[in-house]
Amino acid sequence: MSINGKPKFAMYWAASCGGCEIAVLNTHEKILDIDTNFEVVFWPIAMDAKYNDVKAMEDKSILLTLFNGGIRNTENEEVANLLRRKSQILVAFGSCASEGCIPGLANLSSLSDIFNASYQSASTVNPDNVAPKTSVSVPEGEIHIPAMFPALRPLDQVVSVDYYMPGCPPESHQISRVIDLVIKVISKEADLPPIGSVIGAGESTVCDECPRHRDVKTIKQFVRVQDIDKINADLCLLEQGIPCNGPASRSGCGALCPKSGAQCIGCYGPAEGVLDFGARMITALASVIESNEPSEIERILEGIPDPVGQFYRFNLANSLLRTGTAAWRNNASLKE
Amino acid sequence: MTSYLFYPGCSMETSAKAYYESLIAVKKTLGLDLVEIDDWNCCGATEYLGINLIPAYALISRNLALATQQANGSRTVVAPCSACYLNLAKADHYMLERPELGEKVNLALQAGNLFYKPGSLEIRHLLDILINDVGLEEIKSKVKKPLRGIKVAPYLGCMVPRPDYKKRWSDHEHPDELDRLLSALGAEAIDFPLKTHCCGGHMPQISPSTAFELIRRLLHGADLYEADLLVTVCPMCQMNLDAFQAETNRYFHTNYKIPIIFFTQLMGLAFGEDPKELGFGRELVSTEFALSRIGLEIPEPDGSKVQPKRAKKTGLPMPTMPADEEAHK
Amino acid sequence: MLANTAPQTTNPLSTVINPNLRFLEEVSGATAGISRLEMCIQCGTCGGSCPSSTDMEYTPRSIFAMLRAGLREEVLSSNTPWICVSCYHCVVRCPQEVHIPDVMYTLKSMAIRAKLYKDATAPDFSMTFVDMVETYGRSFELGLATRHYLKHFPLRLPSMAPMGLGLLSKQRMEITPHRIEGINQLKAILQLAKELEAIE
Amino acid sequence: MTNFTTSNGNKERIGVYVCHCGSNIAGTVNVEEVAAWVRTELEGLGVLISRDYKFMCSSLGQELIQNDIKELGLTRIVVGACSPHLHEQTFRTACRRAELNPYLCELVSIREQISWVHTDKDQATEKSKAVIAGGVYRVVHHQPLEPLHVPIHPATLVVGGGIAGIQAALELADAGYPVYIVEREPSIGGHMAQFDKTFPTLDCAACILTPKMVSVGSHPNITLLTWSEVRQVEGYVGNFTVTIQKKARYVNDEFCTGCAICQEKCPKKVIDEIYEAGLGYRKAIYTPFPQAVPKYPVIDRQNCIYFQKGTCKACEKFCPTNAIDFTQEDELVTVNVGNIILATGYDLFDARRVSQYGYGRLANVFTSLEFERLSNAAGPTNGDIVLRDGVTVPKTVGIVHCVGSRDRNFNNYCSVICCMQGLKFAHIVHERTGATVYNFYIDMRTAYKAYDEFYQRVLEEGTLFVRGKVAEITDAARLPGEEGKLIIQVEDTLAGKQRRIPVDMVILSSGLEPRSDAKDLAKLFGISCSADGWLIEKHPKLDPVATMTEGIFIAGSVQGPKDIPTSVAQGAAAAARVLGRIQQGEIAIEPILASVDAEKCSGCRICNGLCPYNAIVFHDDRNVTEINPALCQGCGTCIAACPAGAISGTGFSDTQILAQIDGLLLLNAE
Amino acid sequence: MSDAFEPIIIGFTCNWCSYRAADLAGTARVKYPANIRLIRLMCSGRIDPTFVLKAFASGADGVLITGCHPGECHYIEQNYKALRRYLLLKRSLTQLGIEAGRVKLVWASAAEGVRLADEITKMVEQVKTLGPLNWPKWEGFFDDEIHSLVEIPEEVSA
Ligand SMILES: Cc1cc2nc3c(=O)[nH]c(=O)nc-3n(C[C@H](O)[C@H](O)[C@H](O)COP(=O)(O)OP(=O)(O)OC[C@H]3O[C@@H](n4cnc5c(N)ncnc54)[C@H](O)[C@@H]3O)c2cc1C
Ligand SMILES: Cc1cc2nc3c(=O)[nH]c(=O)nc-3n(C[C@H](O)[C@H](O)[C@H](O)COP(=O)(O)OP(=O)(O)OC[C@H]3O[C@@H](n4cnc5c(N)ncnc54)[C@H](O)[C@@H]3O)c2cc1C
Ligand code: SF4
Ligand code: SF4
Ligand code: SF4
Ligand code: SF4
Ligand code: SF4
Ligand code: SF4
Ligand code: SF4
Ligand code: SF4
Repeated sequence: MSINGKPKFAMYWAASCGGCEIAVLNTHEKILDIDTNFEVVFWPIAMDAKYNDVKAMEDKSILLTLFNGGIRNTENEEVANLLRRKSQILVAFGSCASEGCIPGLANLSSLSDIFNASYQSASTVNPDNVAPKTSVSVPEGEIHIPAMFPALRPLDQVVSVDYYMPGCPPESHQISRVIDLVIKVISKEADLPPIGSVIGAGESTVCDECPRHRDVKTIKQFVRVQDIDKINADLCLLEQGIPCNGPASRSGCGALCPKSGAQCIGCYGPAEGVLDFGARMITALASVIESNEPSEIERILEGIPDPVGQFYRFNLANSLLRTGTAAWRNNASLKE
Repeated sequence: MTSYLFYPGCSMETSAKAYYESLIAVKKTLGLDLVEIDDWNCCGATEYLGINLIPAYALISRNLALATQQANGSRTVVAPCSACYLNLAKADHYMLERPELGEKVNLALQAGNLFYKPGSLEIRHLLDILINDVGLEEIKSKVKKPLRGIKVAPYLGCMVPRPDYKKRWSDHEHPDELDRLLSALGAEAIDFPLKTHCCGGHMPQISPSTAFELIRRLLHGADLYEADLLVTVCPMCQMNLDAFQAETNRYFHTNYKIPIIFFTQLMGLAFGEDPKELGFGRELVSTEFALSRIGLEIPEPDGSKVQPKRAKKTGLPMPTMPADEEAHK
Repeated sequence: MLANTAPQTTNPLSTVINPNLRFLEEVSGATAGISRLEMCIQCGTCGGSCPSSTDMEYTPRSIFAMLRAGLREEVLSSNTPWICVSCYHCVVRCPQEVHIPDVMYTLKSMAIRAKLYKDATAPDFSMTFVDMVETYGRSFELGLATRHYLKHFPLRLPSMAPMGLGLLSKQRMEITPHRIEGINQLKAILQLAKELEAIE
Repeated sequence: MTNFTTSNGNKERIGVYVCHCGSNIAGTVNVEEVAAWVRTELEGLGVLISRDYKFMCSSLGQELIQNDIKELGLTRIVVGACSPHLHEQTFRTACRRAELNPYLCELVSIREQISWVHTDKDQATEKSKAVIAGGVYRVVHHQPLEPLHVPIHPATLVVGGGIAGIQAALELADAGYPVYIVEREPSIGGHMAQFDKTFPTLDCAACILTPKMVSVGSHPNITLLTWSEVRQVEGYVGNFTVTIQKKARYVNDEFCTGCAICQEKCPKKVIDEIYEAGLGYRKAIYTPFPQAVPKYPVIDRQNCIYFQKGTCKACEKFCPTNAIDFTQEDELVTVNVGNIILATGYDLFDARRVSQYGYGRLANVFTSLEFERLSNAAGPTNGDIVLRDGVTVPKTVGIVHCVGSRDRNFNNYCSVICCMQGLKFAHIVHERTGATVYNFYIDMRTAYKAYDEFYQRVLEEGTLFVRGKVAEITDAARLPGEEGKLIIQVEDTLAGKQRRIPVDMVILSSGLEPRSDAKDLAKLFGISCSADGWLIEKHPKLDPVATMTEGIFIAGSVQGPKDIPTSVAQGAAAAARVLGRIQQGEIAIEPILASVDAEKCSGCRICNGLCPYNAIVFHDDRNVTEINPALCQGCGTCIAACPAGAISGTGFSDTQILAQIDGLLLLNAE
Repeated sequence: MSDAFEPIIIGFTCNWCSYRAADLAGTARVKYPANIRLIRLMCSGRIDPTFVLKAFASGADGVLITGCHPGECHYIEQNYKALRRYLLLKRSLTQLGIEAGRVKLVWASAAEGVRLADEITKMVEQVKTLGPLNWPKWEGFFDDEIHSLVEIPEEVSA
């Protein structure tokens, strides 16, 4: 155990944007509670630590690990396995670790597409066609760089996860609540929720927290929020034709987006018990389209030019299909 | 000013010059902007279709392809000739209905570096534009010399109201568009039962007896209804009833003298244009007598010319027609 | 197949006994749009509506019955399609939405190919017209009329002269044809179209 | 965020029974192999026993299941046999006998959907394994359910007082049960009341209809609500609450004696578009016809001079009993009924739409209903068949069949009655005027008893038949002898020639069309219309008067074009179906229902507009949605639409279906 | 992969029309390929895109959705909701790379056994030409053996 007897805390950042780490810092003075109550043993963004240090720890010696980011390469996978071994409580922290999030949208493309886009497209200045390799020989010897997987996986598709904390990133007030909870558990004032639970979020959907007025829904037209002249400030956005993901998204954020006039894009993930977030939104929005004419319905659907982006923005990697065909077809052919 | 792509068709330059001239004269007044399709070709009339399918449709579609290139915002092609209108509309319709046809035609068009996407243009007849885009109110407001005193048989012929792929006309058999236009000009439009019957088409060249009979029916009808004048929207109708009237008379030993002119010519008169500018005089059956009726200042007290009410009768009521219902609103 | 084993016969009824039962499909397939020919219920609306059916050897309806019976020669040699004036009365009234005039066009082109028409007036007229169009890109009425009337109605010429003159003097006929600029482009298109038509 | 898993361990004890159905199944499926495979491969899911048997539905087969349930303590049953539509009830009942909840049994079809439609034995056997695996995966998630029992209110509502509605009402009332008739017009009678004679027997319509109308008017069990319309229908089979709008008649029926003085004195003449088919007049205060039931007149507000201009009241002045009451107002009445019969009939096709026939333009073109009135002794001409001028008797008459029917430009279907009706007219014209009569037809449709005999009779009378659909009717004379006539242009298809036949009068046998408001009616009562607009019966052959909505029946020409004999038969049949219900006292309905988990519902209101039965209600105060189980028919649409997954359904839950998918694909999952 | 690819198609039917059509095909002994496996729902309105995705994810090569004809739904108009969902689902599936030919919506009345059989046959043929969907078995998919091969794609470094 630790020198001062404080439980150990770790936080790690795999394939993600870093927003989750900022969110933790954004808890302001709450961050001090972590320092007061925990010994931070591993947190690459905040302290200097080496993988070997962690490897050297005893198994299960870390009490709480907040793991953010999805598993995109061999390094992510290795650290996920390592932290799982060393931690008592492993939390998939934020949307990427829980369900793949934006990095998971890359599962619509094959690796070569991804590399081409990164190193070859007009947005990249790369006159010499430099591209990363898994290994490079330098005078000092061979350097290895982690290899990419054909698709991104959320954390629980690689190791078992104890709790999920959704949000892109999780809202600071929710992080604070979770920290409070863990502290209470340590001091035996509270019990841990059942393994596999979602923590730091609500049980209902964003609509539940959304103050906008709703009527029976019928949709004659979908529009982008930026294409509307004047948004009715009090009326449900969906009823104004703006495809809002609030109805299927887990509550917890306090309906941040619709409150400020933008549609919910679903960063808190699917509501409790929902198997496939995208499917639920597809069925819900399509059901209330006001037309029985195939051609008219198609016309209305033109208002959703990118259905997968609309409905699977955060959860493609955790959806029933988990990828688009591009991601695996390409690699399957490589295999042959 | 809305701009339209204009497909004149071969006869506007020759046999139907009067149509062309009068159209030029009235389009100013109506503020119509007609942009002629560059280097258009013949639509094949009813002849090409009976010889080769793909070439016929390729011939027609070259015009559509040229029109798209020139489109420049406007999607509407206007044709003043019924046969041209129908051929263009039909090519568009069938290439949509049977995509294989569209594909083959486009393959052929490739030989000329052209392409036409079926359904991308709207093909409309000139009369449709005047009634539905310009509008009768607008036309009425431009009338300087109402054509009071002349009885006109509105005559559309076949290919404008039929088959009417886009359901633009009030009826296939008895459309009232031309009647309403004539009334707006102040003329008396008789309820001409043969208004969409056939003028004989190309039959004068193929089976003259057939053609003469069809021409005779129309002349007889117009005569029976005491029309001073037939008014048409189609070069072929005008040609058949005008140029072949004498031959028909000879064939049947009749002596009809019923002039037939284009509706645009009457519009021009009502707008106060000079008859010379309107192509008058090009017809073979003289309009002199008919026109003298308008020339005459008919001294008539206001209101004397009201339509007689349906005779107050002991008989049985007639069913009301949708048009009546409209009038009652 | 029965057809193969059936003995050759000189029986005049042989065409009836051994008809070309795929004829209807053939005609339908060669027609622009979807012909719906097989849907005809023989109601006679077309024949009743047709302004020129009294001059036809068979009414359009009869033609469709004969098509169904596979009487290829009789159909293609009849004057019916040539007498059709394309008035479209039948097609808007037909209760089964059969594309009658378009079928007539198909029959004309098949008759020309099979050289089965009896009277050459109409086919000649069409072909002369098409010739003009293919050469100039526009129709040329004077050339057409002279060529056509000289060949088919020489006797009508005297009585037509005043009309012709009238049209000329009123400048309703051009003495010289108008040729479009893109005539070579048009020719190339039509050439390819003809090849495509031939493939089938 | 875990993926769905199907197995719930070995908690359940499942029995699987595979039927040979003689050789029906066993001929194509290796049933022994299937049963053995299930036993070994699905043991992990709790399959305890798996048997095959010659005839599972036989009493021996059922006993086999019952014994296994009792002896082995089975908790779930899967039977692989014929279609659930055939024997689901059989096996459920067997389970109930063995004291197992019947809904814990799943029947999968390996006959209709495998052995009868496939030929390759290996493929059929593999597929049988798959669908039975689907059944086993699914049955694990079944819940014990109980059917719902609904008591049946003994009263019945009949909407529409034509001959079909009259017949239905009388059957029910005679059996001793209360009936309400709602009729939109001032009198019952429907179309039949307009006719003079009826084919094929040529009975006088009034003679056979009036007595029935009188019985309706005086029947102690019948409440007649004419000049009324249904506005709202709530509730469900056994207990509907119906709100009816009784339009103000402005005549007090307690005082009115039906003496008709008011109608005589009323100065306002109106063309009667309904009863006289536009061919005659009525007054602003009127009963449609002298034998009307009820006998009290109504004032038609739109045409009454007093209502429009403020003065007149002639009727009031002359009424001997002071029955006129200008202060009456529309009234809403509510009735409770157990069943509803819809018998609202048809509309005549509007012949103006076939413009080449000139109806409305050419004076002497008449519609069939106009002709009925013209030939009716009580009609506007007292039965004289004359032209529109009111005096000239026609010398030639043309009767045109199939107007607006059998025509893709209008209605595709055959209107059934119009051939016979055209023949009837030919006979009447011939008999009364001696005129030459032509009938123009495509096919002569005289099916049913004594109909073709009638055709023979009309042939014998000398009517001229021309086989050909009339192309056009015109007054444009072309040939000598045509002037002043109507010319019927037609191809005589038997002669192969076009003909022009000049006549004095044309009668158009217009087709029958669904009522213009049929779709609204269907919506109001929660049933459906075919694409043509006729109300849809439950089964076109075997259940022609029931609908897919429990407790709602249809009768007469509201279901499709029909003659009087069939309309009457349907009226009686609908009444018989209702009587059966009433006598049972209650009805069991499948407990397949949707319900909302209020905890999960966020009140997004996506589902609110989706239920055609208005079973979904939103509670504004609590911001949640609820489903009324009495109204829900269990279609599952709302379940599939709820984005929050807050709605669940019995019988077809998500878990059941997802598990079944896994089962079906089990064989391919390796 | 064997030459004779036999696709598996999951078909959803409604209780009133299309399931009865399937029954009728049986009673009429109409033959169609054994590749289809039907699931009975009460109504096509019960169709949840989740079911379709689940079928694909669990190994189906195609999904057939059936219901009563428009205007003839047993539940009045719920088949239109199926139609709306189908159209949006299909757009989404195409974006995910699942060919449009793998999902199909067919209306079949209880009387249209032959037609349903015909549609099934056509669908099976169509999916055969599309080949197996081969959705990856997620577990083995990330084996070392595979991803060691997935280094930098050729065309990038070239
Ligand atoms: C010209 C003609 C001649 C015919 N001759 C014969 C014949 O000789 N022999 C024969 O067997 N058949 C004949 N028929 C067919 C016959 O008319 C029908 O079979 C019969 O009338 C059908 O009766 P019904 O009760 O179903 O409908 P209808 O007679 O149409 O009665 C329906 C009733 O419902 C009422 N109603 C409608 N909507 C509502 C509503 N929303 N609320 C309340 N009430 C409503 C109507 O006012 C009407 O009273 C003929 C038909 C026509 C058109
Ligand atoms: C070839 C053919 C094909 C048909 N196809 C169709 C179709 O596709 N669709 C359709 O709608 N209709 C069809 N029909 C019509 C259909 O058969 C009848 O409408 C229907 O069967 C009539 O049923 P039913 O009960 O009145 O008479 P039946 O089916 O004749 O039944 C009468 C029963 O009474 C019994 N019986 C007779 N006399 C006595 C007695 N004295 N004592 C005791 N029992 C007795 C008989 O044995 C029999 O079982 C078809 C008819 C034929 C001939
Ligand atoms: S705006 Fe969005 S979150 Fe708010 S009620 Fe509407 S759908 Fe729900
Ligand atoms: S409203 Fe939606 S997108 Fe916005 S923060 Fe909340 S869950 Fe995320
Ligand atoms: S009108 Fe139509 S259905 Fe009638 S005979 Fe002619 S083609 Fe056939
Ligand atoms: S289009 Fe031809 S066949 Fe048809 S009615 Fe006119 S002339 Fe006769
Ligand atoms: S309201 Fe009066 S006048 Fe009229 S029928 Fe009744 S009692 Fe007679
Ligand atoms: S019953 Fe006779 S007239 Fe009426 S639609 Fe049928 S065939 Fe035509
Ligand atoms: S769709 Fe679901 S969450 Fe929305 S109101 Fe209905 S039951 Fe509630
Ligand atoms: S399951 Fe169907 S019937 Fe029941 S409430 Fe939902 S939508 Fe209505």
